[in-house]
Amino acid sequence: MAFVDDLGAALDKTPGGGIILTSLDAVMDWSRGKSLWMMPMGTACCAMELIAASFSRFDFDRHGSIPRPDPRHCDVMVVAGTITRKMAPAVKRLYDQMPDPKWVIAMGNCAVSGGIFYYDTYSVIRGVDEFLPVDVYIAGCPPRPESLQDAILRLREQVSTDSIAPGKSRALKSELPSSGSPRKGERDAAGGDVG
Amino acid sequence: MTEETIVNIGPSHPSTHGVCRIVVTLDGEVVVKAEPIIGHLHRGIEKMAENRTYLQVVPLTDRLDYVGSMYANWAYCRAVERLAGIRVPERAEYIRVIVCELQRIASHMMGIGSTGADTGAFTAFMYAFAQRDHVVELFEALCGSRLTYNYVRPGGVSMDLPDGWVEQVRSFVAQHPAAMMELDTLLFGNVIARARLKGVGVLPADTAVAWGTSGPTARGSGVNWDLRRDDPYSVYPRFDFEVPLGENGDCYDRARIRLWECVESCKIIDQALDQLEPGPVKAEGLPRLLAPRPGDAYDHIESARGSLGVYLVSDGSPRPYRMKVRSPAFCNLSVLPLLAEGHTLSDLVVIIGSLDPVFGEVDR
Amino acid sequence: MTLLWGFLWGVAAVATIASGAILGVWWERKVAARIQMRFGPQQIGPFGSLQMIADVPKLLFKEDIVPELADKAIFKYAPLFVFGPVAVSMVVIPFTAGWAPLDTSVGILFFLAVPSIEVIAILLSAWASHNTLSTLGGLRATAQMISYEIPRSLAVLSIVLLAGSLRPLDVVEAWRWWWMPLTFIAFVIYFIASIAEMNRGPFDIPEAESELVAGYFADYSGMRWASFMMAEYGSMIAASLFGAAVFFGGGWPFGGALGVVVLIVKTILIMTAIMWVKWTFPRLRQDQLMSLCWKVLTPLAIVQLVIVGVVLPWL
Amino acid sequence: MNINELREHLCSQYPDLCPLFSVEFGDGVLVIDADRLHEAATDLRDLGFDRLGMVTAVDTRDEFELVYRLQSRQMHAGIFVKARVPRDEPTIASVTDLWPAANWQEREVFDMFGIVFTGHPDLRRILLTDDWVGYPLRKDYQDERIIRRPDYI
Repeated sequence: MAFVDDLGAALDKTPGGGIILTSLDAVMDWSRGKSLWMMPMGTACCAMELIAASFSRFDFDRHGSIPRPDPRHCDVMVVAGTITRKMAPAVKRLYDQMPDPKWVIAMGNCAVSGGIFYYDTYSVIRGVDEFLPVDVYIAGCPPRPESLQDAILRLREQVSTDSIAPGKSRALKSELPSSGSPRKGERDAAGGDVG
Repeated sequence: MTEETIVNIGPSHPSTHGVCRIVVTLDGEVVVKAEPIIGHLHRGIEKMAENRTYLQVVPLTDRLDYVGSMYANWAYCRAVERLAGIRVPERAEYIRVIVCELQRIASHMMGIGSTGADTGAFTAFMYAFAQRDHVVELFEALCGSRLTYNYVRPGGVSMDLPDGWVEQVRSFVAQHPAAMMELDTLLFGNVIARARLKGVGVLPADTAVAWGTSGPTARGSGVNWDLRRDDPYSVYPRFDFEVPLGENGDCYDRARIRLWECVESCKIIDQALDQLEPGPVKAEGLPRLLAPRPGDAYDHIESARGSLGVYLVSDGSPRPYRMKVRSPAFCNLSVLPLLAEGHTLSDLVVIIGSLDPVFGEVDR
Repeated sequence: MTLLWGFLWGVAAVATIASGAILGVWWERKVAARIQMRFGPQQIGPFGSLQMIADVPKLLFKEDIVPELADKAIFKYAPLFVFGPVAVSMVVIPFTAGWAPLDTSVGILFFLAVPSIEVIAILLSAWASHNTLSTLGGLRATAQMISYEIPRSLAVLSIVLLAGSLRPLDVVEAWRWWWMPLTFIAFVIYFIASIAEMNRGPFDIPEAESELVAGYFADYSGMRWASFMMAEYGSMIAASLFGAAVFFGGGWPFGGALGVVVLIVKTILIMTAIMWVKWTFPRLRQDQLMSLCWKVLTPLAIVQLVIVGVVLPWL
Repeated sequence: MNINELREHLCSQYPDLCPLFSVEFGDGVLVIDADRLHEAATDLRDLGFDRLGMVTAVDTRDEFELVYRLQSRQMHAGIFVKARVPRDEPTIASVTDLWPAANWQEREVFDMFGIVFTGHPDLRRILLTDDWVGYPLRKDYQDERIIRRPDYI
């Protein structure tokens, strides 16, 4: 990412660089949005729906989104399933192995908040956002493949506002609505819910 | 003999079917030692059950074996029914048999498909999964969920069959054996697949028994043991079906038996639909809050992976004092080090796939 | 002047392979989807044919990861040497009767020999990654690619015997339709051995997705990884072109520009067959792969040579 | 084989195990002293219980009760074997040498309850991480990471 980062910063300072930057951003955001390759981090039940999503019936290849087993080739990590304390270091490590720019989709209640395993358990991490920056949350236990499809399209919308210049973000096309489940802070404020 | 290499497979690896780490010691490409390290999905369901009422535990059992949720539901409900002395209406028993046999098809499609994927025949996986999608849609019509059904409840099932469901099941069962024949030709008829699966990971029958394996893993070795026939429960004695057995106990037999079991399941579903009579689907006079008398009970059923048992201890309160799930996948996976020894890394992957572990159930 | 021409041909070859690879990936995704009862890419361009237009810039702008423990210089430049030989080997292909980019009297030998340099680059990249799975993949690839050279060359040799020349243009010129049944075994061997040479399914054991995750390029990201993919598709295109030229008479029955079109159609048919095989067959194991090469394909190729040798005096 | 036949069969073969036999919820149960467990298990295996279905433990707050579920393919019967070990020093003989199936299951019991199986070839934690403190399924297990569920009932 170093090269692109430097390029962004340099263009930003050049007179007239803003125009180049904007067109470059447009090309990059378009290509990134249309080719979101998934790192299937399926640990539990949601993994079945994650598999179903890229198979005959739902076929995510239509959106240019294919699952790749190797983190080095992926853009978006789909955390599908419960993350336990034993598993968390591996998930973090896989996330670190992915090249920038990268995004995370928390699929299912377990990855969002711990879900049904929120109470009484000693080994479950309550939400993957405790150690990963999550971009899109999908509620459901497990969510339908269509929800994952929706999440990919939402993520595409979110990617379309990125800029390579540090600290800049292009104007939001539309304010992203919350994707079904309240964010971590809101949930805690609301007093917690059980899956 | 070359210098030994240690290769770490997992915990997130395309072939481990979930989250299992296998530390493999390799001599060149040959596995000297394979040690599975499990527990990456250990969520403490047994501990959680101690702080929930008997009814609230049912959704937890869904998440045990997420490829075949109905089985854990049923095994748990049988244990509760035994503990609380509940008599289940006959229609509910038939519905349970029908949904569990459909679940067996769904689960085996995953098992056979992943055998295909492990050997590199990804298309076979797709074909198997298409069949699974049909079953999942039937279940969705039945109880509104694609994976975690929460359908079998203590005393019966949560609701009666929806209109037209029986016909949908009949049409599914009618086309399924033909689809299985197609899959058989596609995967097991292929000369490369035969070469990859035959003679790999041979599990002798006496080892299979001693290590506590069950289900297709044991039957692939020729162990003639199926709880549906040998320790009959529910209405299974009324059905006429065969238990397919393997001869060599290799990956080929283990994987192919699943295919024949699907065909047998279709037979059972057909008979069950014929015998299905109208009636209540839930036991009469069931209290809202079950509080069985103190004691312990164990019951087991034949799940897609083997004998799935639930052991419940009650202290008279509305919550289980202790719940233990005897998970077939856990026992089946424990033979992996024996099977993998002496085979290559490529075979190791196939052997894991042929044991068909589901880590929700292995780790609980 | 020669240098300039060489440079231009190089650019043209790279551009051909790059665009061919882009279309090839799309075609593969469509063929695979068709076989697997899916649709495949749909959204960008007609039938999703411009899907790779989105994928390539994305990969270009991806972070270029060089692992801490990797041998950095080798790790960075090995992908170039994977891609280079494939591009170079394409210059000797007779695109139509009487015209090849580079007309040389040992063209067939050149085509068979140059892509083999790729194996060194693969081994280097695998070793430089400092990753056990990569190293295993690299070693598997080396064994496989070196072994399959032999049946592949022997299969082409029967055509050379019939044509009496190593010059590709002579082969195309001398080609007669009844060579097809006569060298059918040779073509099958060439087809199988070429798939093995390009590490594609059912011979994709060096990059076996379910065993080694991605094999020798497991640690490459972004454009460096893309160059491995380009090399794979490049060698698929090169092998299909060469196979169409020497086993199916190039542009036969037409010459000139129409001949090029005919050659491309034949090439696409061979490529589709390669994809068909990949998406239908399971993967072989290492030892089975070797015994297929040495116990089946090599003797068969020799038998084919003998058949051609027996027939030759009567022609 | 029903439960009465099983009792007769057991009493005829091993009369010393006979008084320990009882029936609970339709299942045969043998309650055995912890130090005699291995001996009794050997007898039961010789009787024809060739499958060890389950090994688990229950924390009764005073002691640990170990529960073994045995099954016989020839007799088509199952039986429970129960043994009690004290909480302060929970030790019992391993049955891994009789049924290898006990290997992982005893590791799991060790992991969850801290019961030590003497003679086990490889007694390590299996489900939890190696550096885990405490034994979660004990009733007095304390962990600040557990959030207790509010009592709705």
